[in-house]
Amino acid sequence: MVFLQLFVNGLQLGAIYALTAVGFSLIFGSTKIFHVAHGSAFAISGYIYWWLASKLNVPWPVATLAAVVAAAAFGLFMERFIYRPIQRHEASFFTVFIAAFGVQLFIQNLIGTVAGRGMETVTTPLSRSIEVVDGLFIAPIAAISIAVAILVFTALSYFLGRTHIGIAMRALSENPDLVRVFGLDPGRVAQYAFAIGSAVVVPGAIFTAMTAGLNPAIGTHVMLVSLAATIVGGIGSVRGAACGGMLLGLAENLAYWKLDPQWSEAVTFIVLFAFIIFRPSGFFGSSTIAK
Amino acid sequence: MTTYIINLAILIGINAILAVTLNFILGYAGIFSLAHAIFFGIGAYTAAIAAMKFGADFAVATAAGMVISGVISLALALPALRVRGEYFVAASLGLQMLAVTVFSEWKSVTGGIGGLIGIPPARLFGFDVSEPVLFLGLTIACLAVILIIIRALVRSSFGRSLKAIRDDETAASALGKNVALLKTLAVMVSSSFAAVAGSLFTFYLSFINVESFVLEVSVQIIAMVIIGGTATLLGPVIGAVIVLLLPALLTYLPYLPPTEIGSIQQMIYGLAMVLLMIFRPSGLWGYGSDSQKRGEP
Amino acid sequence: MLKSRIAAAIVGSLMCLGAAGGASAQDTIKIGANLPMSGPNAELGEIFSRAAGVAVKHINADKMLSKPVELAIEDSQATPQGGVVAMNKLVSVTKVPYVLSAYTAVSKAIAPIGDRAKVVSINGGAVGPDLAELGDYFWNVIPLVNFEAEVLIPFVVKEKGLKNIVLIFVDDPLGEAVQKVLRAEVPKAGGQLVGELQVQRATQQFASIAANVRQLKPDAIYIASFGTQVNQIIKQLRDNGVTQQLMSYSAMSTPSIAELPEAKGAWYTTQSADFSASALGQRVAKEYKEVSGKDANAYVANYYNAIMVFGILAQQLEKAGKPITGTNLLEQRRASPTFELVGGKMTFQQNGTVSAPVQIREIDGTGPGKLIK
Amino acid sequence: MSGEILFQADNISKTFGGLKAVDNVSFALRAGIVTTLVGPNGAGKTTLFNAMTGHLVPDQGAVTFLGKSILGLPRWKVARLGIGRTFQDLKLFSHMTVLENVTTATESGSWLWQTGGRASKAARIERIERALAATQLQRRRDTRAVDLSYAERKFLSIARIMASGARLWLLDEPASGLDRSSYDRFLTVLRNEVTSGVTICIIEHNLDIVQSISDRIAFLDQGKLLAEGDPKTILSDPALAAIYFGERA
Repeated sequence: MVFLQLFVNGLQLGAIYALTAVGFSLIFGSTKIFHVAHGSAFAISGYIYWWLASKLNVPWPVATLAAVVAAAAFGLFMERFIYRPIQRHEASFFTVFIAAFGVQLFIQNLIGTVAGRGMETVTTPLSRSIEVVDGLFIAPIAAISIAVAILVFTALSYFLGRTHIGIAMRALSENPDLVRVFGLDPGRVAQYAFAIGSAVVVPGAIFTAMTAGLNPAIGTHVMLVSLAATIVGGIGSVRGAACGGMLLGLAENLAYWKLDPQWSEAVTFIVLFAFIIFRPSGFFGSSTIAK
Repeated sequence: MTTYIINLAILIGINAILAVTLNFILGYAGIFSLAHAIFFGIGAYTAAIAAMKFGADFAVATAAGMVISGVISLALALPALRVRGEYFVAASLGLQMLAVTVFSEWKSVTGGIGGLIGIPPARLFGFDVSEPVLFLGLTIACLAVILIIIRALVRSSFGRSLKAIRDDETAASALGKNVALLKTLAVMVSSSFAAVAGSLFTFYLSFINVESFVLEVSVQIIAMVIIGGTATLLGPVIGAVIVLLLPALLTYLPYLPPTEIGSIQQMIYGLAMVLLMIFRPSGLWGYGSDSQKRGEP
Repeated sequence: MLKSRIAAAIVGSLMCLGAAGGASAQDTIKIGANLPMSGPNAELGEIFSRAAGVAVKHINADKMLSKPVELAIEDSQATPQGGVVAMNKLVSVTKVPYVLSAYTAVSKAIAPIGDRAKVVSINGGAVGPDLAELGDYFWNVIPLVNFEAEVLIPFVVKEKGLKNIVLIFVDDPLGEAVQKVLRAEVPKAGGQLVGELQVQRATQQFASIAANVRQLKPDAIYIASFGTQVNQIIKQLRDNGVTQQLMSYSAMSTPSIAELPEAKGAWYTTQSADFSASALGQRVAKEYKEVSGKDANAYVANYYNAIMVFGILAQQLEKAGKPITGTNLLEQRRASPTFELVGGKMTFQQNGTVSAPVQIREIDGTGPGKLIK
Repeated sequence: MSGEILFQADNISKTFGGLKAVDNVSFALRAGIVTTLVGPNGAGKTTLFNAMTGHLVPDQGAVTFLGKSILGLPRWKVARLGIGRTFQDLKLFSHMTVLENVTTATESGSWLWQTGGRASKAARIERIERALAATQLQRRRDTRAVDLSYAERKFLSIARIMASGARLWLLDEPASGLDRSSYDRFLTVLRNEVTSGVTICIIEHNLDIVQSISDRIAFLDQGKLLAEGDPKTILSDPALAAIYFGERA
């Protein structure tokens, strides 16, 4: 029964991880930009939602919409005003990395100054779990987050599989020249990637705000996990990132079954390390970058 | 006042060693490690234990740290041989996180988050060098020696081979270069010199705990290298000076609301990073703004 | 040439470091505060510095000293290195005789510096027991956690009859200290420590910890962590079907926990910081609310008291015509170890720790919550 | 004009996901001559090179150099045996100077220093200077490879293989895109090398180049070796010409 409980918890957390990882993976896949400031999009949208929903009591759909807009706007801003200028000089991988990290640092402290440095939660009955079978507690939000995750992924894979721009994005991750064939300039595609990739973190952010709670530093942790999930799933593969996030969420929680709690975080990165050594291409990734 | 400057200078020196050693693999061998703080830590812990348990001399403690760090660095070399680019970055990240867990859980050795307290003052060949001025001298000496060695290495055939691998691994191997061995050697050299910084840090603070060897530290070291300029000898040193001096200077900003001062400093620091990368991506000491693909994974 | 300009800039900035140091005017008495002002632990740093600010205001308003007191705040970022840099600056640039400290790891790192420079560091936030052994110049104005647990456990086990206790503790000196105390106290009180769950500082997900807690079927859960993690533990325990009594030490006295609905009914210990009891207390509580908009809690009392201890000692030194140095402050404290502060009388022991009356409160959503013992 | 057999491939095959890139090819390279691999795009010429230099391991077949099997050896070992190659996309060390590019080619030792002491050092320097002189890159020795002209880059890749002291050169379209004069220079360089005992195998499209340098021609199409022989017979074979110019017979 414990196992089942941990499994359910794992699914819930995994859904959130998957939702954040997918954004990172989408952006990286189609722009080859290692967007370490991805966590900031998460933090920003989470705090926007919290501020609107629990401070100003705005109805949740409006708050959610605002959060989506904020996240997308942040993504576009990064692409347009940070990454593009840097890449004008054939920037090295780490130039981008440091710039993104600088942004992350800025946002984190800005949030701290504006919203305070404590933990903020959006109180909702949804996060209260009910004993469905004896010993097995499930919160409505668990079901909701899993459902939403599935929804987002179906929408996303439709978008990537059917729409013109979506196909272009996939093409871009295969090889940039292909996109010109589509008569699209990579810049546009990149903007879409950033807008959409950043927007999909919103559900994860909101669910986190309702369950674990937000704090200004949350972006870093999110970034680490989505990075790990992306690698485990295979860089550039949305499906992979989703499974990767799920796997990490499950691993982190199932670790409690036999291991002492303090090792659960490490498990994530053991999984990551193992994957890189033994299966660099991840679940679905094409091992182009891996040697 | 002078003591403050001296103390700051010591910290800068220690970080400069870290930046220079990281630059050796990052700038010259194209190995992008997010795990440099691990070897800083291993050096620090080894030196601390050597000094506390066996009353070891600075030189001995440092040597011990270098050896152990060099051996453990094989864990980093392994992924460096299997994968490249973002994959390796992620691998080193994973390693960094694991190391932090080990540092904080292996309490019998590292003292966990409580850390190791009461590390004896540094002695070198029987002389007490814990006096700030003397210790600064020691730090600068270490930095100088490491700079000289790295300069020699970079200009040697070894250095050329590394650069060749950085620029094109396939061509390098087609010219008979044993890429695996070369990379492993590079990582070992870099890691064992990083341990020197760790040893200095230990004797300087006389208290260490895991918080000084976490991911943020690794990132800060990278920042030093990139801001200073990769694959240049002095770039990383400049980077270290700037990265440590900037916050120190910011603390002199007048009229900041006291409760916000920390955040505002951090914001300015973050902003500075971004602007530098936008307007001088090749680093302050790098080759002007000419396009350099070096560092591209 | 850019490179030369960089070099020039660096030299210049070093000089201005020097200048700024030299310029530190002596028409005020400067005392230092080495607190986490940025990063995940900054919420507490904010509380600490504001409380200290109130005390400084009082000292100056009441003309306790010949010159006005000025508080120099440095950011320790709650890390040893940050703390050491800040401490060095306070000691050798700002040249303060007295420094506020917080956080066990930081305190451990800065204590040697204070000891060498004969500068008093006083801690009002960290409660790790090993802070009692950091030398003459390191004082604690907060009762260390062992005092608190020794009061709470008998109350819970004997009076409330909650026999089976589960401990959730963070893997740092504080958590381990609590673990040690509970292992001793719980059986002594006739209870049983049915589970010990260790968590990492970085951990943010506790749903599965909750699952384990439920398995252990305790009567009460003791939470030994600090910062936002305490909030997360409380919320996620409640969210995940843990209905038993929650309890902790003074870390539970942050406003964000007071506002956390899930925390309602939780018990926590703190040295008696009953602001309503004395006129002084009321004055502090009122003015703190003005600057922060929040209700005063135990930490406010601690850091207010920390500054007040300085004020009183410095006053006595001035009367005696002695200069205000760390050494003299230490002497003076040993000469007159008892102070009238927020929360009543407080007496320093020889090792620089205080024994203050400890009280138990229950969180009821209104500031520090209601006093239950 | 047929020296001892230097390199031998015995019915090697390589398939990529169903597609047979090299299909059961056998052929030999004789010392001291220029053998050219010709054939339409996708004939498997480069794949064959990769199989010969250990850049990929054939699914089946044997590869021997000087009578010893080199099958499955890591690239760097193959290279140290004396098989050097150039690449279609040159693969220069872009951020290193011309001199560094050539120098590092002479240094295959993996240690912090090069073994062999003074004598070998002198020999290396001599090789470096010879390579620079032959390719007329002395004046550019301190220029970074990225900053060279196209022709200069081509010559640098030749200088590199020359300095490496390989005795069998596999050149992947080395002359493509060269203007007349530099192309002539290029031919003389090769000729001199051959006379000084180097064996060369070239992938080339341009038929008059093929004509002017080849001693032997191997014709590949769709991974199969259709014919091997002296230039006249091969180039005058109408069937092959037909295939080469794309009208499938």
